[in-house]
Amino acid sequence: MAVRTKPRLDARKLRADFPIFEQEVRGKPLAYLDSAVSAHKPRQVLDKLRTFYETSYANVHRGVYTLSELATAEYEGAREKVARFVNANEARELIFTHGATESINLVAYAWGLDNLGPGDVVVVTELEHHSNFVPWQYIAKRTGAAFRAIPLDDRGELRLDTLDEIARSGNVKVVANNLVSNALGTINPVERLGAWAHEQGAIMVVDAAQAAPHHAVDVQQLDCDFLAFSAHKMCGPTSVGALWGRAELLEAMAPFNLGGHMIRSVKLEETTWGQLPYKFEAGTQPIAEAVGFGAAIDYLNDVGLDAIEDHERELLVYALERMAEVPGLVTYGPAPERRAGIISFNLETVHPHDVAQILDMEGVAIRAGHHCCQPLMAKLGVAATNRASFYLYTIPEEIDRLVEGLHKAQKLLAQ
Amino acid sequence: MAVRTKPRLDARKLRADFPIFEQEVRGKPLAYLDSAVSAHKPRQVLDKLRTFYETSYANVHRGVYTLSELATAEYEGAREKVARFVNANEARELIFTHGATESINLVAYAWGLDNLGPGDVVVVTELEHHSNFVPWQYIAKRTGAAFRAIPLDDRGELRLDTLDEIARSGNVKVVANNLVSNALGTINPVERLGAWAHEQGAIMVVDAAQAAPHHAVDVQQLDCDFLAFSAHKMCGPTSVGALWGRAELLEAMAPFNLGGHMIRSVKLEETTWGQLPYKFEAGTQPIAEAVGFGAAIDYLNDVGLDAIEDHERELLVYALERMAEVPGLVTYGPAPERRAGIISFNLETVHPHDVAQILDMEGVAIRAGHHCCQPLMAKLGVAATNRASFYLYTIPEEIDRLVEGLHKAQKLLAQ
Amino acid sequence: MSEFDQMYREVILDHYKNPRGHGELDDADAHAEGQNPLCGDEVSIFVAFGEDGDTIDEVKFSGRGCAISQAATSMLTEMVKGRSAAEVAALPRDELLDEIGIPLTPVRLKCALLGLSTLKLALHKARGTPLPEEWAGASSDLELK
Amino acid sequence: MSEFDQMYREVILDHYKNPRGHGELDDADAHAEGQNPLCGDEVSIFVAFGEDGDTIDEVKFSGRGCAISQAATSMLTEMVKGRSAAEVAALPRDELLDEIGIPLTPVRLKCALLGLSTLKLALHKARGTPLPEEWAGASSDLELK
Ligand SMILES: Cc1ncc(COP(=O)(O)O)c(C=O)c1O
Ligand SMILES: Cc1ncc(COP(=O)(O)O)c(C=O)c1O
Repeated sequence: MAVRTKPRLDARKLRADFPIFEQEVRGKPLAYLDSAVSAHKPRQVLDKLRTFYETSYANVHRGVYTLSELATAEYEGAREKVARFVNANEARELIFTHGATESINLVAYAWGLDNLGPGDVVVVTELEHHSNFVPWQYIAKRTGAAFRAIPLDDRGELRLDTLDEIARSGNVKVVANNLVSNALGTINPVERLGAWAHEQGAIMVVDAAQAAPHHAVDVQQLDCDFLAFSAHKMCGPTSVGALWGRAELLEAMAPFNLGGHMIRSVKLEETTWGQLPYKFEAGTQPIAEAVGFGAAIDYLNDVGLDAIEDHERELLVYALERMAEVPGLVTYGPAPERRAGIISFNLETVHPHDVAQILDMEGVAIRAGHHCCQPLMAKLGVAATNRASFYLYTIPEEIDRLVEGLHKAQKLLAQ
Repeated sequence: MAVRTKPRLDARKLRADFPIFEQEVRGKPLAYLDSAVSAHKPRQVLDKLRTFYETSYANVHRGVYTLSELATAEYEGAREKVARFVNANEARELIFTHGATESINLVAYAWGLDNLGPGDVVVVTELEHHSNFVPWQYIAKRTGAAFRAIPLDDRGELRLDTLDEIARSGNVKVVANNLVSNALGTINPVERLGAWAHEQGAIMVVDAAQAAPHHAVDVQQLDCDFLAFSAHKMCGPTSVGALWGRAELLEAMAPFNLGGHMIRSVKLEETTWGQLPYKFEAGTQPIAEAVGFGAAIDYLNDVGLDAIEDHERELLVYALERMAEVPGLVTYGPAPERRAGIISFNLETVHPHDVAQILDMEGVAIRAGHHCCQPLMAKLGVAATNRASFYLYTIPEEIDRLVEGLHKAQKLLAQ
Repeated sequence: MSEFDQMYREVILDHYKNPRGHGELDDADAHAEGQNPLCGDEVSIFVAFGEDGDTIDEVKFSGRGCAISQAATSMLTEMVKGRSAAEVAALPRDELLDEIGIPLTPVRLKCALLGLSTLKLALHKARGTPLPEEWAGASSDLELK
Repeated sequence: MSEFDQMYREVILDHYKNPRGHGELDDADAHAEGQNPLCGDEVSIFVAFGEDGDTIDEVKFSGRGCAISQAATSMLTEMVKGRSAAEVAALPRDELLDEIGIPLTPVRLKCALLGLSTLKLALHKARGTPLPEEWAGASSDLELK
């Protein structure tokens, strides 16, 4: 057997897999620094999508005929890949959804409506994306449960010292947290929160939308109960994502969406549910999208998750260093060791929209806004931040162009 | 202006747009007679998907930068196409969902949870697809409302004579019906049911999953309140569909999925909802899929919905005639005038699985099963039927091959 | 041999057209009903034990189904007669599949195994033993009556 | 002229850096707050009417926003002073957009129109008239306080 040295990735080479970089934006090569919101797609994934539609497409699990068998095999093959990617015990614990948001709503509705009530407490954090905040707030309200958010301190860190008080305030039934913050890049102490959740008899729901694309996720090791993520952030198609859940919990739960394919028997008097994972996949599934998701997983596995993580960390360190040169620039978030390749920042007295606009004129795409994290913005005392985020195809030159653009914005608009 | 003669379609020519027909199945050309479950995709749609990912992909509504603006324009452009396709008053009444099933669940949950209770009656029909049956049954149960199904007579026709009795049994709040039955092809008297629903003060929910691909649908003319359909049955991608709803109703409703993008402001104490249609599009939307849906609408409009309908009716008449030659063959469903291009049938003493299997060996793909219509199957007194269904690319030779295969199945397996 | 002849080979057709063990037992020692949710097919299995309360003395089935499921169940009744309930409750599915001897896609596999899973369910119910892991998935497809 | 210079042309930068009408009015006859949910920007508009109760005598704004929204709101205050409330409540948005005079993408359009929609909201509230159809969509973006 060959000895494997620590794998590194060659971003410049990988970049050639991504057709989007072949075009220019406003006459300049595209510097795409918004991968946290969505990643671009390699040819391998686009080819798979196309070939699937051209040669193997049919509805799955429904036909006796060859095409349907082919499609089903592809779809279920993708399920196995995605399940293995997060180290699930069994493929039937892996439910295809339309994205992380839907995955979380599934748990909030299907588990929450039947298991929450007055006296119960649902706990999120002030660092959550709205998609792991609002569903819980909403279902808590519908069921009469209390809704609490673990506060952040001034540096944007979770105040775990508040846990005891929260535990005393009622029966903690749900703890929901993102593994990586999309706004600050923080890698959160999910295992610790999970252990606390289990002490309280609560379920631990992990939003891995921002983690799964960037480092290896292992549901056994996290010891969580549910885990949600989206394909589009990991080089896969839009409109597909996954929910991993413990089989016992999934089996005991009511379904979420109802309809074709998730039933065992339908009668006017009573309907009974199908087995896992179909019970949670009502209607025609995201068939081609799941197949594309599988191809994206293959792609990421080929590159290597560890290599991706290392690459992003190098870029992060470099970017933080270079950005420190820009006068009046403030960055938010933790030290690089505890952080994914995401930098939120503001230029003093220059509005993020203007920063992003000026950068766009240079062909540099970053995001400006609240990043679906209004509670965090309130804590930071800002309406919005700029955010640059990196992925496997990001090269240092893109960071150089970001920094140049920031100087320009500074010069033009700072008051 | 040129005088337009009644448009006809040339199925043989259109067929060349569909790469799936370039391959053989089991050494024979593919005869795909299962379009009611899902349609194949023309090159125009596949090209659009690919080009979009390669040149204009980004998350929508979120970025100030060029790619995001491009993607948003494509996505919203698709919304306008789909809205116009069903003659919506305004594009904001058209919500992109992940399919007809989710569209119906959205209404059942978001409208139903707040507007249904004991004493209320939710009315479906015995002819519904599970996707327009089970969500209503489930939400009725959760809210304490009664659940009723308009029964079918022996010929599979809705027994509208039962409406008075149903109206007397409580406050009818919802009437849900499919415009075209996926199992029998019946074109249902939706306008009539809608008028009755409105007399009762109920909302009329139309499942157009099977209608939209095959004939022109006009929400103004149908005078319904909600209309659900899926792209994948109309030459579009999987994982996207639409819900059209009256703006007043949508505005007054709670949201369904919660998360990023559907909010106005998120605070620990309270969250407020964004405007239509975003309020109902939580999380990252089915971006590329919606764009592909738009391309599919363009394709169908180019061919012409009336031409599609006429073509299917011709095939239907031909197929019914030819199938009458097969000994022991029973067909279900109404006369061709009131029927889409769908034929459910059984061969006496030969099980549908065996029929479909034997046909598959001849390269002919039909469906065998309960078609997600167990209540109807119970009424017909069968466990399953065979179903052949047609679309714009179907040619008479495929029907000839179907009939040959049926003779073969008959010979081999009839007892 | 064509794929066609392979799938509907003589012995399958024979079992389908002349099913062995077709019928019901009034005083069955073990009984279960199974359903294939894809096509709505149903099968009922009835078992009578010998004096030792373990040997399968008689096994009958009724219900409706495709040629594959009917033939497979018919073959199954021949296979298990005279064997111990404990043994049959743990019967490897390949033993039945080898007997059937035709290539089966995943969908058709469900048809072929409907009888066997229902039989196992009946035996486990009668003996009060839990269903083995291997059948956990399949069993939830079965209507437990 | 480069796209860049076009977008941030002199007059925009001038209004941004030296906003006219910046401030608040204590006894405003009309007042509203608006928010752009995309970036969380907020603007408050204050209007004082003349003795006829219709002429806009004074208009002020406060809040935070990008250069486009700040400059647009600043220009707006200059545009509407001395005009009748009824007229401004129905002001075609193109009148403001022409004044701004730069190409705007849909996202930036929201920035540019935030001040105007908030002003209209304030006027309609003060006059007790319903918001015109055209603003139905936009208005639901505004926090009604
Ligand atoms: C009449 C009818 N309603 C609803 C559906 C559900 O559509 P989907 O599976 O795309 O959600 C279908 C298709 O399966 C259908 O034929
Ligand atoms: C941390 C986090 N959670 C949840 C989501 C929601 O994911 P999606 O929009 O794909 O449903 C996102 C991405 O927007 C995210 O970054």
